[in-house]
Amino acid sequence: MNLATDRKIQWCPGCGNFGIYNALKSVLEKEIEEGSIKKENIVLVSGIGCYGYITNYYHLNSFHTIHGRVPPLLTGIKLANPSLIPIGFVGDGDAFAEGMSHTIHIARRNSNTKLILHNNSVYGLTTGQFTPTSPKGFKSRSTPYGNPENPINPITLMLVSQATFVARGFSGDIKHLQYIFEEMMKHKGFAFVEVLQPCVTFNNTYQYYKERVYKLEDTDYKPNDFNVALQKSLEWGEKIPTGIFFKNELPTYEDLVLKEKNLFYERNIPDLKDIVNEFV
Amino acid sequence: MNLATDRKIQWCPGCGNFGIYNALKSVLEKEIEEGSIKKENIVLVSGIGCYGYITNYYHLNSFHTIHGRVPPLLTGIKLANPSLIPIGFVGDGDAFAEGMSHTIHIARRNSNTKLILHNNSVYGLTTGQFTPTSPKGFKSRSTPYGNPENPINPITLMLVSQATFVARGFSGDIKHLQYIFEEMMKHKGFAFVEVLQPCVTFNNTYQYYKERVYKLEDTDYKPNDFNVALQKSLEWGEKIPTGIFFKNELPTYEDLVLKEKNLFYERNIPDLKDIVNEFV
Amino acid sequence: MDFSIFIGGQAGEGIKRGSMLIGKVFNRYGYHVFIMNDYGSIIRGGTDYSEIRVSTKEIHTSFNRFDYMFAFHMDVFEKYKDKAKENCFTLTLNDFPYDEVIKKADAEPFMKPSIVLGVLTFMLGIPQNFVEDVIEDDLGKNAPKNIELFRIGFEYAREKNFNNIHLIKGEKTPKPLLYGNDAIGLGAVRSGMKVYAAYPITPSSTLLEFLAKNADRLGIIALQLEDEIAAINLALGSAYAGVPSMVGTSGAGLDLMGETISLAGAVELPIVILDVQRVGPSTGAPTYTEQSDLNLALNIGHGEFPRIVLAPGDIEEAFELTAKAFQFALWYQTPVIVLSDKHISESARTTDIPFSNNYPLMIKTYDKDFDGPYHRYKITIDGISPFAPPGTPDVIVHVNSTEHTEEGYSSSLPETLVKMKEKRLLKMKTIEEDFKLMKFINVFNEGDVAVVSFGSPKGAILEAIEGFPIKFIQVVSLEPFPKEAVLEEIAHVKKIISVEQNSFGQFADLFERKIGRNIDKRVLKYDGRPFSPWELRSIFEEVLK
Amino acid sequence: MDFSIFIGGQAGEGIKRGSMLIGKVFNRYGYHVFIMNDYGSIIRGGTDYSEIRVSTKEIHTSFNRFDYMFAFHMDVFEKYKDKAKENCFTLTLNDFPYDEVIKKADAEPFMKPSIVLGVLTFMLGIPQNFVEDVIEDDLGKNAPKNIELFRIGFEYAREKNFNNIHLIKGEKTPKPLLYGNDAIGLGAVRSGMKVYAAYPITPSSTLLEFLAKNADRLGIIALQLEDEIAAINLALGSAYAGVPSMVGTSGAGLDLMGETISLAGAVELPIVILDVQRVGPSTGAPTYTEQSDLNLALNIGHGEFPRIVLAPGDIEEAFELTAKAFQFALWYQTPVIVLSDKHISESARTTDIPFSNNYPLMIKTYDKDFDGPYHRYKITIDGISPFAPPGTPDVIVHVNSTEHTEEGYSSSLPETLVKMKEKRLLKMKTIEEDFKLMKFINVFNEGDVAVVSFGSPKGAILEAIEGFPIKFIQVVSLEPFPKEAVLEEIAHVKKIISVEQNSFGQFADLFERKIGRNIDKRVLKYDGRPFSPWELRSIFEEVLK
Ligand SMILES: Cc1ncc(C[n+]2csc(CCOP(=O)(O)OP(=O)(O)O)c2C)c(N)n1
Ligand SMILES: Cc1ncc(C[n+]2csc(CCOP(=O)(O)OP(=O)(O)O)c2C)c(N)n1
Ligand code: SF4
Ligand code: SF4
Ligand SMILES: [Mg+2]
Ligand SMILES: [Mg+2]
Repeated sequence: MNLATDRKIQWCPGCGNFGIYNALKSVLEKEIEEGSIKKENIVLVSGIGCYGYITNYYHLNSFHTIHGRVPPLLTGIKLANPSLIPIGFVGDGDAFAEGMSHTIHIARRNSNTKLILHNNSVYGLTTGQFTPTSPKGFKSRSTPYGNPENPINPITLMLVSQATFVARGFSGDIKHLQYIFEEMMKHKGFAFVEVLQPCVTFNNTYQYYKERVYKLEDTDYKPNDFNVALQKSLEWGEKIPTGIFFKNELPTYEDLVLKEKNLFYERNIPDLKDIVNEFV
Repeated sequence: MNLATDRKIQWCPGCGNFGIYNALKSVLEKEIEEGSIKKENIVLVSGIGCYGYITNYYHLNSFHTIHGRVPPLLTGIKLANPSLIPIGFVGDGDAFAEGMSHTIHIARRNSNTKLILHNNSVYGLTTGQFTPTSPKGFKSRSTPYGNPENPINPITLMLVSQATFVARGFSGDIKHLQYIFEEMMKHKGFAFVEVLQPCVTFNNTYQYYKERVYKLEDTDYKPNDFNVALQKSLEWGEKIPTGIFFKNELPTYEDLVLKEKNLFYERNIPDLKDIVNEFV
Repeated sequence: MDFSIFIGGQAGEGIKRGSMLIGKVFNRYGYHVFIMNDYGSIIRGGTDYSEIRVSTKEIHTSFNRFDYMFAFHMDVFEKYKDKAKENCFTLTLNDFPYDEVIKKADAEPFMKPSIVLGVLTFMLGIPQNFVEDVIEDDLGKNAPKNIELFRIGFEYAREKNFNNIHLIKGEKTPKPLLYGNDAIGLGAVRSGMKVYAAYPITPSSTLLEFLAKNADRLGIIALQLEDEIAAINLALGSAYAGVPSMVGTSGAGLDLMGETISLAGAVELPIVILDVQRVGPSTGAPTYTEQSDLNLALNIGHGEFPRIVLAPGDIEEAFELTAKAFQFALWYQTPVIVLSDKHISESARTTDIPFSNNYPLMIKTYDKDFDGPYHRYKITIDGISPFAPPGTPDVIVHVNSTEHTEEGYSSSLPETLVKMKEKRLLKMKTIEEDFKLMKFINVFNEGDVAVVSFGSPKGAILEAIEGFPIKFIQVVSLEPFPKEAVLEEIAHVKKIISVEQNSFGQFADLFERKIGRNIDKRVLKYDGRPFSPWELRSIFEEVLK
Repeated sequence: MDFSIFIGGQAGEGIKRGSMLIGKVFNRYGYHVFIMNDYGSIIRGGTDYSEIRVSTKEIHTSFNRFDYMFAFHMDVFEKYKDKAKENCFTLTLNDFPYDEVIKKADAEPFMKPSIVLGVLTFMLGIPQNFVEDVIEDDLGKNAPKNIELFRIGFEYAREKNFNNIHLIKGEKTPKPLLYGNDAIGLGAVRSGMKVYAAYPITPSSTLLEFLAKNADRLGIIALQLEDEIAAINLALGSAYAGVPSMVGTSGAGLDLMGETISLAGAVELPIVILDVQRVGPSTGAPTYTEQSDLNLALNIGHGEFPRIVLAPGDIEEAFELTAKAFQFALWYQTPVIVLSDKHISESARTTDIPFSNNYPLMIKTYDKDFDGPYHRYKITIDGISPFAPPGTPDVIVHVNSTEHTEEGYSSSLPETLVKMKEKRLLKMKTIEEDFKLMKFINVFNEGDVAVVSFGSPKGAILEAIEGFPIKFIQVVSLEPFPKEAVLEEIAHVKKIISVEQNSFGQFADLFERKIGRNIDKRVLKYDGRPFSPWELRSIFEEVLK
């Protein structure tokens, strides 16, 4: 099983997107091979950004959509056919600038979908402007004298938005990333994974992260307490935690909304007689 | 000094908007009378919703704008002329559905403006659908069998979005609301005030809140610790805290962006010669 | 027999609900009914009214002159009293203590219309128990209190010796008395819609409510999202997964959907977009009617892609065209916009709706043997590629908003751009040719003056031309424009009058540029209130002179 | 003398920056220069190239056939080698070890163009020290390394005994070599813009970067917001507060601004909206050029309101029209859309820009004695109400997106609706009449065949008609459309050819419906690459036959 397509991958050599691509690729290949998921049921959705071309490189169903609108597409796909497994890719600009609202709303709905954040803290594709996750003071093409805004913390934000699976990985640690993606695939409900992704061209954080990241799994941290997770999420500086911050199973949006309906398979059309009679 | 206009106020009798309107009115009247602010410098901005008509009822500059877009207008006004004091009114639909993204971004920018949330947990003007602050299970016109979504908590969300003044009032307690508005007016930076606002027609929470609200100012709570505030913000149930959750002074967006420029008064037009020469 | 009843009051006084009840009584009593609701964009304190028009013959719109006026407040009466016909019966707060009666009966203000129904029942000599049965049927647990009020009204009228006639039971068999939005919803469901996504906005919200309430029995879901952009993207996700989907909104919301409409056109996915027009620009007058989004519907979304724009002229067409919109969206795999307006969507009418019609959804399905390996954007002779939803074994569906190869991979090579643009042009050509065969116009009456229009003015025009040598050509499909069909119809026509509800004459402009012939007289109305038949009639009379 | 240099490579190899450096050399050496950048929407791995066209006479666009080709990779050379002229000099990776040289010199890949410059300098016989001065001047701290590379190139060419001529110093005095986006920014600043708000999107982002970088010396602010909706609403807030404001975007972003454009029209506030068009629909081909947002610009925003749409045809006009856009926005208090495209905005040209021109911003100011108490929407004879910003003593400014009274209070009374709609119609009439006097067309040459066009094809058309009896009419204002001026110009014309860069013929359609005369031949191009003069020339030749 090789999910790669024949398209030439066009990210800059060394780009953090490769790590994300490869980690997910091997996890999906394994799961398909083992038969735990059917290849045709996976649906990849990406927005616009460097990372967005990722859907060109997997031989899997995909929807390379517009900038910022990945979350509602994911939910729409899942509602239409609950057998499908929608996995979204978003950039930090995509997720927290153009698409901020959707990212929060899909979380609080606990839509049974997965969202992978390629967080390079920069707009890669538009060649290097600051994003909502860029540090204050960050010099970028649109802030040559420094970013005046306070960055958001994706993990904290997703926690208070009630995502039921919240994790962070580092694209420089593919093994750990695979572990996180495996857990993500297992989760029922909305799963959010932030990946710290160096952009070698516009924001090369490789060394920075390498020196700071540690794994929650290497500590006695337990990802089952919201308040603890919330506090943990605020840790950012000399040490940067990666791993699973929080995990919880709750009814999904699709369960609550569909109530056992299967819109894809149940195509019978009501004859409307009853309902029409009520209008007489 | 009476800031009322000759327009007939058209909210339902008993609507919580009256409390907000009156509390702010008396605070502004007092400040204008005392000379601490100039009447012509106040600019009220409201979105679309029942509450939005509020700008018709104050004899003050106003911009009754479209649904969801109050925050960027506020920032635009403040940047253009820092003498102005922009005060925004938003509904819960306005602030957290259509305008979710802007509400978060204005907070993290610490734009030196004020935002008052009329939180009735319902779309009033469109006659009673659920909003992002409606409780799960809430029966509304668009969710006759119950709201499937988990409500957001405006205070928590504004805290993690780094608003520098975060408070909650209850429109049934005008005195306390006046106190909060007075503090809001004093704050330099982004000030967010949630007002619990019963909608007598579609979501009459008057009794509910009356039985539960208490004032942080009556306890030994100190609004100067972010972590404490964050924990406090999660309290919601038998007891509902009102008052000032958090307050902090930090450089504002306008300070950082304008760097002493005054775009309104400095209208000289550069002759461009220098800059053009660089292109030769 | 054709009379109009006015009930006016504030919001909260049950005007809309009450007019429906009264309408139901007349419907079951064998009459045609049309109900128009005039209300403000505030919850209380307004001066709302409904007109319930009742007739032995088929009626198409509200009349806007009244035979009976009931007003729970004097301001609403003052505002509209000049619309009373000469012998209009009036019963206002000045004549009758509505509030006291409600208080005494320990009833709610929104039940006031039942008092009115009592008065009317006496004055028209309708059997009391017939009406009480309707109330019983319609109001469920609220029925007893309303019947009490009904009787008070009835008794009061008897005591006061109000004029009374004996309205005999009409011959019409009762038909569904439907709001336009209900009809749209039913049309969508009838043709297979499974997902409806929206953000509340007047005058489209009642559709969301109707569908949400009936979702389970209709086998659909109807969802409110965080904004219009989320709504249309969710719907597009469902469409991609192979489930027919629709969004509904009004002008401001349509604006916000533009980027995704362009997306749908580019990725070639079916989606139906309902725009219930109201008075613009911007927030404008949200509860009043206008037809000013035509240009927008024809041009929304950047870049170039195929689209279809349909405009129903009445509630019956609202059902049918919505159903057809799904057929077109699926077959042509492109966005279809349905333009309704407040006067269609929030008015109710006794309507013959072809509920039993089938609107089979056909989509060009993928056939491995014939098509070879699956390519989402396979070039075909009609520009339409085979469709397969994700989940199909052995098929990979790459959908792509960037310009793409036939397989759906990103490419901006000049030859890819040209190829895919020409594919979409070809699809447009296919749509145009197909639409020529369908002749999307309705023609009524004959004459050498022609009235041309689209959408909700249809009703008033139909009544206004009665007995005049005027031909009425209603254009139903705005894009593609039924040029040939219109040309044929106007070949022998001497004068053309256009009628539309906006200030620019958007339809007249479209007509002129598509048909190449000038409109002789443009009738424009832009006060937010629907055309009245008599108003139009006198304009037509003038032209005929 | 008119030749074109091709430098191709991957992103990261300094193609764009290097072409600017080379352009600068020729500019200072007394030649006209035009630079066109062709690059993909990926950061690395693409096959980007720039054309630097150099000429003794004024040139208007890229030529798209090359006299010199330098390629750092073979794939980019293979892709474009058929565009080599007959005796084209080529130096590719096969002939020259670009990478090794960089490595050896311990330089960066983005400095490769300096090697090219060395080769060119030798071959054209330009004084070495002249070029080194330019490098020194242009590259600051990077200059030494680049000069080193430059010398390596020079020496290599000498060693290899490359053909060499002696290009004498040209007579033209050096002019600013500006990108279109720079010109737009300077035009905006020249006429008083103080706030620029945007969300990054190709090909408009370079304007944000240019303005952000120079904000302090220009006395402005240039901000990146969370999305296009925030950008335009922020700008509108500033406009309300009395400060001239602008937003810039491309098609997809324009879609998102529709609701606020309608708002600006309704509340009557000045705002300039720049749309730098690229290949649509949807994401399309983001780094390539197209003119497919014309219909959108003319119709975006629901409901009806006055708007102005202007399209510059080259970089000089980009400056001037942006400046004028502010004058119109402020005077008429309504949105003005400037339609640029990638070929204008991201190309550079030695341009005569009237930097010293004044574009005074006039706004109808409020005069208490004359106007009485301040009413934001006062009815006046030209539809334009006096403007006062908040902060004005004794003045209350009520701006309102719902339909409003003259004071700015919400009202949906029929008479208010009619009054305010007619106020805005009157304003449109005023704009139309004023624009008639300004004749927004440019006419070049004479002949009984006319070419009509708008926007960036101007350059290629100008070169293509040289010596032909063809009149070229460039339409500069699309809304209002300069009907009278065009009619006058085509009165004696026998044949009309339209030229535009899209697949629908949007401009041709607009022309036909405004002018009432059919276009005889529509030239459409939609492969994302700009028109070449010779390509158009042979089409025109065909028509003349
Ligand atoms: C509506 C809209 N606005 C702007 C853009 C331009 N755009 C394309 S990619 C991008 C930013 C991408 O940044 P991010 O999401 O962080 O992804 P990255 O490139 O860093 O991987 C932007 C702003 C767009 N495509 N659509
Ligand atoms: C773009 C857009 N979408 C939808 C609407 C319709 N709309 C008007 S008010 C409103 C909801 C108002 O709710 P909220 O903000 O909570 O204010 P409230 O009426 O409860 O005071 C909506 C959805 C609109 N005006 N504009
Ligand atoms: S620009 Fe940055 S994010 Fe984009 S491909 Fe290159 S390294 Fe990766
Ligand atoms: S509907 Fe609710 S929010 Fe609106 S005016 Fe009435 S009580 Fe107030
Ligand atoms: Mg990024
Ligand atoms: Mg609300």
